[in-house]
Amino acid sequence: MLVGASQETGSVGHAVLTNLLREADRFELHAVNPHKLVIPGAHCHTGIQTVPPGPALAVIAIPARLVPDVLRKLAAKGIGLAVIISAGLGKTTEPGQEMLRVAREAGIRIIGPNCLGIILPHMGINASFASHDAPAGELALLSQSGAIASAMVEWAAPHGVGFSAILSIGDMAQTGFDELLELLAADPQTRAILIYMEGLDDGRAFVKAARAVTAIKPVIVLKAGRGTVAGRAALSHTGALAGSWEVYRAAFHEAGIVTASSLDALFDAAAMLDDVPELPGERLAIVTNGGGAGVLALDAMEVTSAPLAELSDDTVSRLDAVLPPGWSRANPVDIIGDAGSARYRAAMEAVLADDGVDAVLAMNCPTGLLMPGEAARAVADAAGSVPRKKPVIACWLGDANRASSHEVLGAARIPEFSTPAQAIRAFGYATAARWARVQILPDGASA
Amino acid sequence: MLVGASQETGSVGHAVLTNLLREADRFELHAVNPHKLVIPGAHCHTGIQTVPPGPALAVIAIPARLVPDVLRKLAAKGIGLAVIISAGLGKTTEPGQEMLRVAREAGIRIIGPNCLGIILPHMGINASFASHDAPAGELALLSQSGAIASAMVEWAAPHGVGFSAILSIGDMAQTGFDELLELLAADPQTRAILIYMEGLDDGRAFVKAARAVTAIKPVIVLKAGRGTVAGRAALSHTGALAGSWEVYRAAFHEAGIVTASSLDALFDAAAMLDDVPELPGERLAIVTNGGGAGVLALDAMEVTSAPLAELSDDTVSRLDAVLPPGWSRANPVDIIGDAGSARYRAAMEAVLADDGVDAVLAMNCPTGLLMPGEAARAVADAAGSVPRKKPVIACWLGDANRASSHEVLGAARIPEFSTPAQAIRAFGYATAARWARVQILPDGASA
Amino acid sequence: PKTPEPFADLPALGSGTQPEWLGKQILAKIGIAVPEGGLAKSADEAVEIASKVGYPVALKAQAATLAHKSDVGGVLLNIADEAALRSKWSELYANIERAKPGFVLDGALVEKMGERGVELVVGARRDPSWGPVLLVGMGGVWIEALGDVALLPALASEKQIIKALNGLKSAKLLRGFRGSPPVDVAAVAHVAAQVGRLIATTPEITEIDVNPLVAYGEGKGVVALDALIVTE
Amino acid sequence: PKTPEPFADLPALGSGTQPEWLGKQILAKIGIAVPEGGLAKSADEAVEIASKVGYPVALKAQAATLAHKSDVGGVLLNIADEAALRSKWSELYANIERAKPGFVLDGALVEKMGERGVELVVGARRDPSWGPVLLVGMGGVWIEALGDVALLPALASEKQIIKALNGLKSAKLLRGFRGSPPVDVAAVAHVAAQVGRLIATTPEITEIDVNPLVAYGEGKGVVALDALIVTE
Ligand SMILES: CC(C)(COP(=O)(O)OP(=O)(O)OC[C@H]1O[C@@H](n2cnc3c(N)ncnc32)[C@H](O)[C@@H]1OP(=O)(O)O)[C@@H](O)C(=O)NCCC(=O)NCCS
Ligand SMILES: CC(C)(COP(=O)(O)OP(=O)(O)OC[C@H]1O[C@@H](n2cnc3c(N)ncnc32)[C@H](O)[C@@H]1OP(=O)(O)O)[C@@H](O)C(=O)NCCC(=O)NCCS
Ligand SMILES: [Ca+2]
Ligand SMILES: [Ca+2]
Repeated sequence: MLVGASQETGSVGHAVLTNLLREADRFELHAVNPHKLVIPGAHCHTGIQTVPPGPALAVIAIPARLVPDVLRKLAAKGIGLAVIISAGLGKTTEPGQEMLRVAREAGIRIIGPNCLGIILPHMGINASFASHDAPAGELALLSQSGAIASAMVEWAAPHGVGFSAILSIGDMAQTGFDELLELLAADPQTRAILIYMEGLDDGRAFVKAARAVTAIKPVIVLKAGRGTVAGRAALSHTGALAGSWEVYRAAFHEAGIVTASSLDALFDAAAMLDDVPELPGERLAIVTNGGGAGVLALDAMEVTSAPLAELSDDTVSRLDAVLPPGWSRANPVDIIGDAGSARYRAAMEAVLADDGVDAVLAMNCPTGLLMPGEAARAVADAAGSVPRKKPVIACWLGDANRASSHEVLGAARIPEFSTPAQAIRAFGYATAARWARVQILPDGASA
Repeated sequence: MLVGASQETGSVGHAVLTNLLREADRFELHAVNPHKLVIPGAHCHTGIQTVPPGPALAVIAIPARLVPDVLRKLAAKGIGLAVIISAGLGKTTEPGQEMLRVAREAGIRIIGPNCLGIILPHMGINASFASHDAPAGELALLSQSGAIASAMVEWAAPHGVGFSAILSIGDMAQTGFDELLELLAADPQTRAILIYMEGLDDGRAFVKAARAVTAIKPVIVLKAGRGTVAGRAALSHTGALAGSWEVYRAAFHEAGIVTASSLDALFDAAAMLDDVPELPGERLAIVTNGGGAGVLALDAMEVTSAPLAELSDDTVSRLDAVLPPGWSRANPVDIIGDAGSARYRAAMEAVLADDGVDAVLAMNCPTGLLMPGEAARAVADAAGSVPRKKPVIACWLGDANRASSHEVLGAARIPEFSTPAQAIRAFGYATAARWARVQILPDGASA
Repeated sequence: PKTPEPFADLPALGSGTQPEWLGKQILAKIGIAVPEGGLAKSADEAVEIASKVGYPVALKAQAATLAHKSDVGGVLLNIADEAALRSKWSELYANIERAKPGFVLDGALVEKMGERGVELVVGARRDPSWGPVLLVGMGGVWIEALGDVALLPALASEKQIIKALNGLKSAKLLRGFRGSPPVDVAAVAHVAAQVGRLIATTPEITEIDVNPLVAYGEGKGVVALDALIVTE
Repeated sequence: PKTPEPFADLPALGSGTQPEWLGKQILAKIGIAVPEGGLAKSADEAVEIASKVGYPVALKAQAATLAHKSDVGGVLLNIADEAALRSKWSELYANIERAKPGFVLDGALVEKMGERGVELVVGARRDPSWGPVLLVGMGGVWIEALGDVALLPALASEKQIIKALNGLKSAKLLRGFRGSPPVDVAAVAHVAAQVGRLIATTPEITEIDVNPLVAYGEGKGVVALDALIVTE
């Protein structure tokens, strides 16, 4: 049910309505507005009274002062969950306090207020005013900023990344990270969780909830507002720790949560986890048709703790047979700029077969000799030829280049990046998530 | 003239030929191959002998052992510059030494060998086997790796970045960075220079040449192979400094060259310098329709030295008049998620008019309320309404979002980025280039 | 894990900042080594203590409200014998009187001078949002110059604390650097764990600072050279 | 800028690693302060030097091929009087004999003990690709633990060197930290500039290391506690 549905383009109520209508054949959509609307695909009501009992979820996009009264009416209909988009319902405001009181009495769970809404792609529900729809997939996003959630939605589709849930949690008046993390932990459609966080009221509760999740699913957080210089605030005899980045970092570490350093980094982590939620190990082999790209990947590896795989003698001999003489004979494997499909595939297969290799980064530098789509095909075929325990990561340099390989790699669930640093950073997050889980399990001695 | 032109698709000679043919109406193209070829748009020859005197440039893509003899014949035709794509002509090889001898005797300048070729977009010359053409513009690229040059070409077009020259310099058997830097310094079409470097033989000569350039044009370098841990190698009593990243860093600093930390960073710098080769100052104002994006920009600013502009009381009053009550009343200026075109434009104009502001970062988070193209239009109009001394930088979050604004922003020469960290990093490079120049000029006491 | 038992038999604490000597009594009570010595109220008492612990000694002015003692000449080190001690006793009181006319001291702490070692810091705070938090890091001027610290939950295990210490930027210095033996990291971790337990189980304590904590070679332990405890 | 004049009247240098005493003679010649003292070939000579410079003194075994003297007991510090000096002289020779039987020393350097200060390092190398390069950084164990150094062209101006010093990670320590006065950065820069000029104008020198260079408060200068010069 949408309270505040509107047909005025450019209004929030209209944007939410449009998003909800897109797949309204999959559920019953009731649109409430004091004026008599006619909306194909929705049941229109001039008041909540006439909505038949049944809807589990209400989305509210009306002026703040009207929200408490509407909540009261929703309670009468047995609504269990209300997503409140409206702003102006802060904890210190009158309508904000009234809203909480009504919700408490009626047993309604509130998401928001002051949020973008929620998107549950597997159920066809887009109860938000995001400008695009989110593809279905296995990542969940919890965001304290509607703008960042919306940016993530925009970014996802062209990058072949899909979601199980996008939850814009706004002011968190009632439902916070901890509760939603528990929900997502139990959700079988969610394999990894991304968080955009600005601040927490109850740090301990968050850590407790997060520890339970990270033991079974990777959680990556982007914390905004890290300005406070490390340690300084924590050391001053007066300053509370609450706002200091150091204390968040320590908490994330304790909870087994991996920290992304920027939105770019969160995007990279998302692209990786979308296809490779779990790594079997950390020894990375690199296969590249450009030496320079290989060196840049090594430079980027300086900052991850992941070790470069060492190729077995056997693998080196196998590669000797398929590569031109004078190749590097070590990891990174430079298959030389004039490599064609066959050489790509043969080299990838040899490296993937090595027991000392846990994952392979396949890189392609554009040349006028081999279509990047063909290189992608060769890499995807090689990846498909081994049991799918060894993740392959693709770095197709240059955007035009990547776009043309997108379909092949996406279908093979090979995560794609367009620079060495992005690919290595993403791999680093996957290894960090793996470590976080390993660490959180054996040592239960901490609070 | 192309020696080794070929019609066999997938061969280097064919790729170069295809690139050269694209604008062959702008010059006379002679294609040499022992077999009799028929190529519309080119004059075909079975030997160099029949090529009429005149061509200034020869591109060579034939097996290494044949190169010296071809050079000798080119000398007879009065060729001054040979771009040698062929590999296998290293300093220690027989044909490599012979090549140098012939070139020296005949007074031929060699670019390469073992390179991708060169592209001079303003002259319509693409004498390379890159997979795409490079748009004309004002950036020059010197690359020691053909693969990276080629990736840069791919990346450039969709990002609205153009080049005055792309020079893949390969083994640098004869012509090194120093000579080419001097050339580019004098080239009026080049306003900024990008370098991808793997290593140098003569560091001092490079520094000397670079100092002369950086005094007039920004130079940004990406140095690959920075593995050697800082200081360590430099301190050991045995190790030469040559390979150490520390010594390169010191040299770049001395030469007024700005260092990019990754290929991503070089791309960001390129996008910035393409439209804004020079900053009038460093005080940055931020206008955003999403608070979260503003906070992330501030987080990113922690690592640049650029100061956040302080808005004058006047500007704050002007903004009071156009923004909803409760806006931040300080930089970053959060114009709130429901901002329309008019509010964007009014806020941008007010901030641009502030004397305490040197540059403005305009950010747009996607919402279902305002088309990103409209926001771009408003920002471009505001930028156009002030004397073009104050650069505007755009950060349009989400790729779909950015793509839709690309045309408007590109036409207004507003550099575009898709995340706060990218935009701030790019601004940081521009300020660093500005500082490098300021520093290099007054203090002439150094070597 | 469940909160451990509070420490038994701790000295009673007043409200606010505790003087160093009392802070050290509490540390000693929970098994953290402090320099041998005690609080003297007169030069005679000081000489008595010094003759027990042995020269050279340090002399440190004591009062709960006296912050930054060394800035006002309230810390005198390396006192070699009784004569020197008596003269330094007067000097100390004169220094305080000059810097803060009329200020009344509890007395002065007389302590045996310790050996040089690696300086670390261990601290704990009670935070409104995060609860008790433990801090370990490099001490001395480095802690502020480099901010080289790690935060942990107050009830972190000694194993976790060792891991945090090994993750410090200057962890190399703990591993036996340039001929000096590896630092007794286990002893540092034990002190930190005790400090964590102290704040977690003593609700009236809001802050603990052990800075510097001087650490010696493996098996040689650590000594808390200064101690600050703040209560509600 | 053009290369400056070479320094005049430098002592002649043999080939290879130069002993510390000779390195220090050269530093002194180009205006870099070294501890007062000199090379003694016998205990009597040592006593004579010590009585001139004043006790306490340091005693350091000398030979061009003796690297890492302190590892073999070749450095004895804080010697208080003549008796102690004579006994330490024998101890020093015994230490070397034990560690390297049959090894012949040039003698031992007798030097007045200096005051504590902030330890820095100044070095220079001649590199095949880059030519002479100058290095300044924090000294002591920190230089290796943190690698906190900056490289400069050998003929960098003192202004440039000061900027490089201020850009070090631990530059805070140079600015007068926690009550200690700001370090005499100008004096450090002067030493570095002289070292740079020395390598740039003396083709046979391939390497210079001044480590530690001890720096005092502003206007109080610096002293080179150790010096290593290597020639072709
Ligand atoms: C919720 C909000 C968008 C409503 O603003 P608005 O659209 O200007 O308000 P309106 O008064 O036009 O009300 C919205 C619609 O609800 C309808 N409405 C009003 N009261 C209603 C009620 N009790 N039941 C149902 N509908 C009602 C209105 O008629 C209107 O529809 P219409 O335009 O078709 O007539 C606004 O108050 C707000 O909070 N904006 C900020 C949202 C935000 O930024 N959230 C955080 C993002 S991260
Ligand atoms: C230069 C190079 C590409 C040639 O390889 P190739 O195409 O296998 O060699 P070919 O023998 O087929 O010669 C190339 C063409 O030149 C022609 N040719 C040979 N000798 C010639 C001569 N003296 N004059 C003119 N053309 C000649 C050949 O006939 C052939 O054309 P065709 O295929 O139409 O008959 C190869 O030797 C090489 O160096 N490859 C590496 C390039 C590289 O990686 N550079 C660095 C990138 S960053
Ligand atoms: Ca994917
Ligand atoms: Ca552009």
